[in-house]
Amino acid sequence: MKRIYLDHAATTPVDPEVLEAMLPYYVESFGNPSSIHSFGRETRKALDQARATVAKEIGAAEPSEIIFTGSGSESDNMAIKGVALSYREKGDHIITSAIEHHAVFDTCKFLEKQGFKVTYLPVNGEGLVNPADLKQALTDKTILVTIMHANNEVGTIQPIAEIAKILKERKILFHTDAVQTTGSIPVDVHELGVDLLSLAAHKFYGPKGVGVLYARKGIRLTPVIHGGAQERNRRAGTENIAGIVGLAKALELANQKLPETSKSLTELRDYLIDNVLQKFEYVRLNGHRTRRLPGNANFSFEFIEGESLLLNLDLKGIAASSGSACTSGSLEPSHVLLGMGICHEIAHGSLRLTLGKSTTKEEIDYVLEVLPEIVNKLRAMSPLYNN
Amino acid sequence: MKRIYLDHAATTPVDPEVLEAMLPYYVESFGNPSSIHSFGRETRKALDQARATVAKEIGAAEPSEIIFTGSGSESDNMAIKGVALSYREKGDHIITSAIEHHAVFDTCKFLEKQGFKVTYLPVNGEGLVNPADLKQALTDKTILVTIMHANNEVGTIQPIAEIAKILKERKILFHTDAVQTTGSIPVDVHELGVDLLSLAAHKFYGPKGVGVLYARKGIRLTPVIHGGAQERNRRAGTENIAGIVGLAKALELANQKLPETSKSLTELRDYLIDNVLQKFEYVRLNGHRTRRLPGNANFSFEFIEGESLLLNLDLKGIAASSGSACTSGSLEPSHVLLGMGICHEIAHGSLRLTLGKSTTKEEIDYVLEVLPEIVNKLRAMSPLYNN
Amino acid sequence: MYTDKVMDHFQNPRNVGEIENANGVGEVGNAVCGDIMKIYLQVEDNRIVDVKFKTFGCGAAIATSSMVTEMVKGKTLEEALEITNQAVAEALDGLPPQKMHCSNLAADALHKAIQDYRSKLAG
Ligand SMILES: Cc1ncc(COP(=O)(O)O)c(C=O)c1O
Ligand SMILES: Cc1ncc(COP(=O)(O)O)c(C=O)c1O
Ligand code: FES
Ligand code: FES
Repeated sequence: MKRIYLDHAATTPVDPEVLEAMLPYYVESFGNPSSIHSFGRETRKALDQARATVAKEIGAAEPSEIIFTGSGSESDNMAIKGVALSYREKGDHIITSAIEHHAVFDTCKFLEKQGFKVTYLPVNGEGLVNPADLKQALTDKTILVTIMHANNEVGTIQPIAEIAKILKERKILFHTDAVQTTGSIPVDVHELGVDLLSLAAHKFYGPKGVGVLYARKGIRLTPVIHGGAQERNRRAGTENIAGIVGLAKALELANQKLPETSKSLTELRDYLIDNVLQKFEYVRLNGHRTRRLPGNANFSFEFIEGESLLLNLDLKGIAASSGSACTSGSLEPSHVLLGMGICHEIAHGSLRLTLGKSTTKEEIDYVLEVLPEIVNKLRAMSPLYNN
Repeated sequence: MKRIYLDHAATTPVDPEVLEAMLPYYVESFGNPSSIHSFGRETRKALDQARATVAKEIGAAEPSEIIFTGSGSESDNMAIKGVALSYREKGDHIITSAIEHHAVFDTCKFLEKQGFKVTYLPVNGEGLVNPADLKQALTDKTILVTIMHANNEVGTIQPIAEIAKILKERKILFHTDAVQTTGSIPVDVHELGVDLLSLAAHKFYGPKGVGVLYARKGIRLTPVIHGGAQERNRRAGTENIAGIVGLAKALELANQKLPETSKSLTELRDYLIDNVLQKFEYVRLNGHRTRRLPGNANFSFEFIEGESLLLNLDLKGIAASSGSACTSGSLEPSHVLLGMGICHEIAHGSLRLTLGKSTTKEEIDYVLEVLPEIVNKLRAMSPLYNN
Repeated sequence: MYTDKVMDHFQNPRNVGEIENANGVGEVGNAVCGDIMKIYLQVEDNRIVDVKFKTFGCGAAIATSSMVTEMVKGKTLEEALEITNQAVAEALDGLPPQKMHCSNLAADALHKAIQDYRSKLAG
């Protein structure tokens, strides 16, 4: 059976060109970049180059503002804990949104246990934070605001630049989790106006296990991983050179092709959304109709449960995802959908289809072909469905 | 010029067989193991297998005791901070040694700032911790002891099992940093009697950017990286499948060949040590003569400084390392050598040669051939040398 | 890490050694921090006619010592006193930032040697 991958928000395959760039750094060029001998100088050079590339790609002022980490989650943890612990004498208040990724959300929960105060800003039905709410929430103890660039489930893109303006005036540090946006829509730290930004290679056809935290020059960051002097004393551990080279290469490639990929994905996505909304009764689109990631479509099918939908799609060769509790290992359905005011019942029936650069119209047509059958079958089985 | 790599304690090249095992997990088999569709189940299976392999190789009772991390440093941080934050209500005292790796040392320093009390046990001139000192340092507030299995600079192997016995009686958690020993000497958590153990793939011909923390079942660990439910809620972040598969494969291979590699390395090492001690005046071996890692030789050449020694060796194609301040970017020479009671002047002149599985007798002979010339030249230049 | 010029002076240091009856000797640094430099001067008619050095230290320490001896040979004492650590580093096409403070002491050693010569003269 041909398999159709529509879960690009979860992870992406490594681009063969990226893998090729990484390969020299396993067997042949393997030195520890902290070593002063020729083996070390070789990888040091690769590391410096990768850092310069990433800085340029996201519009950082200096390569030293780029910190390589082990994942998007680590970058988020480092930004939030790093600022919180370093600026505690200035204040103990952090602001975030109700629909952040768990890497931000759970870090905030942890900091609450350590005595920090956290405000979780509400979002509207389309997943948007209201900058006016943020303004109201600010206190003179606020040291950090962390709002994601775009949401991983519903794809809603937040008004980051607008929020940044408010915070710049008040000189409050601003972090954005750009794990979902990097490589998909333009990400430029200068244009966004953020002080800290997280990204992860595996979301844009780079390898898993490597991420970046951008931190504007002059920001103090208590390390999350203490130890050696790597990354200018901000993140200890022998550098994952192959991964870092892969991240830089993947980012370069993604940004090169971004305008055309973004355009064609948006078209395909809209085709999918329009058809689903037309084809089905009792279905809703989650998230904003237009302010959303090019590849993201998220629906709720009433009366059915997400996991059974996924399993049926999988049997037809279609890989998708859900905000359903059962797929996440927790008992609560997605805090994102609940945070957007969607009731439990409907949140349970959500289906996320995320398109990628290899997605074709034929694949979408196949989904549109098999989906009715599956939905009808599950609804026929549902005690909630009385048609 | 032929290059000779004698810095295996810093890092090792990836074994081609290991790389081969990793390759399917970049482009083809790339799913997120948390996804329930077929792409995810594929990598979930690889992840489970790798975990089972690692558990078996280090003698863990259950695969769930294996936590994959992004580096040896992260494993150390997680063990120490994880236990400290989870058991704070039981006590606030931690014991470590004076010659730990910075990933342990700096983590302890950080915890001191957070209000914990840390005892740094002294070591003798050969780098050995005295279990009697440990016994004396224990208080009823001691929640964790962390002593490295073998030191990365001088190779001294600590009496871990003996220490474990003392701690087991008192029910105090015991962590060992086995980053230098795994794959070089037998590492079995059961035989060592430890509760937590750190290791990193790149020290035994696996990839950089992946490590393991072993944590005995039932130990509570506050995460260092908060977020998703990966690694049973102990370490968030999409799993680095290729790296994890590589780690498991590398560990399997290293342990398979361990008895023969260890024997031949020990012979080569002794040949090197005996010849250097015989050939030079004013030279000393740092560390224990026999209780040391098979591949480790560490000398101090009086009257000369480590970096200039390294640079000269590098010009001859030999990659080595030093505990000299200048090579580490700090101003103090190695805290390990100072901690062993070696004076600054002599610590500055240290040279670490670490042999690996590809090291030949010809390579060692070449080192023995060029070393005298270099040492003589530098001594002739030295104001401290009056011969 | 190091420039070609640094590596050249490191590999082929100029003017290594001692001057037996030097009339000016200057020493800076200490073994604790890892750098000791000793400069020997032969001064005639207010002019440095010969200079030699001995150094315990890293690549940067050896290269700066060598470079300073080249820079001062034949110069008057006044001219020699104008040489700064910064000028030595520049003559080597620069040094890594972390080496600027701990190893870039050769001009200090030179100035000390000149002081030593002058105090002996006055003495
Ligand atoms: C004893 C010891 N512990 C911890 C580490 C840290 O490992 P990594 O650099 O992979 O984080 C190393 C190696 O650098 C080591 O030798
Ligand atoms: C918005 C967002 N933030 C953070 C992360 C965490 O990234 P990683 O799993 O690479 O740690 C993800 C993806 O999982 C994400 O979508
Ligand atoms: S519907 Fe069965 S666990 Fe959620
Ligand atoms: S000898 Fe240490 S910096 Fe020069």
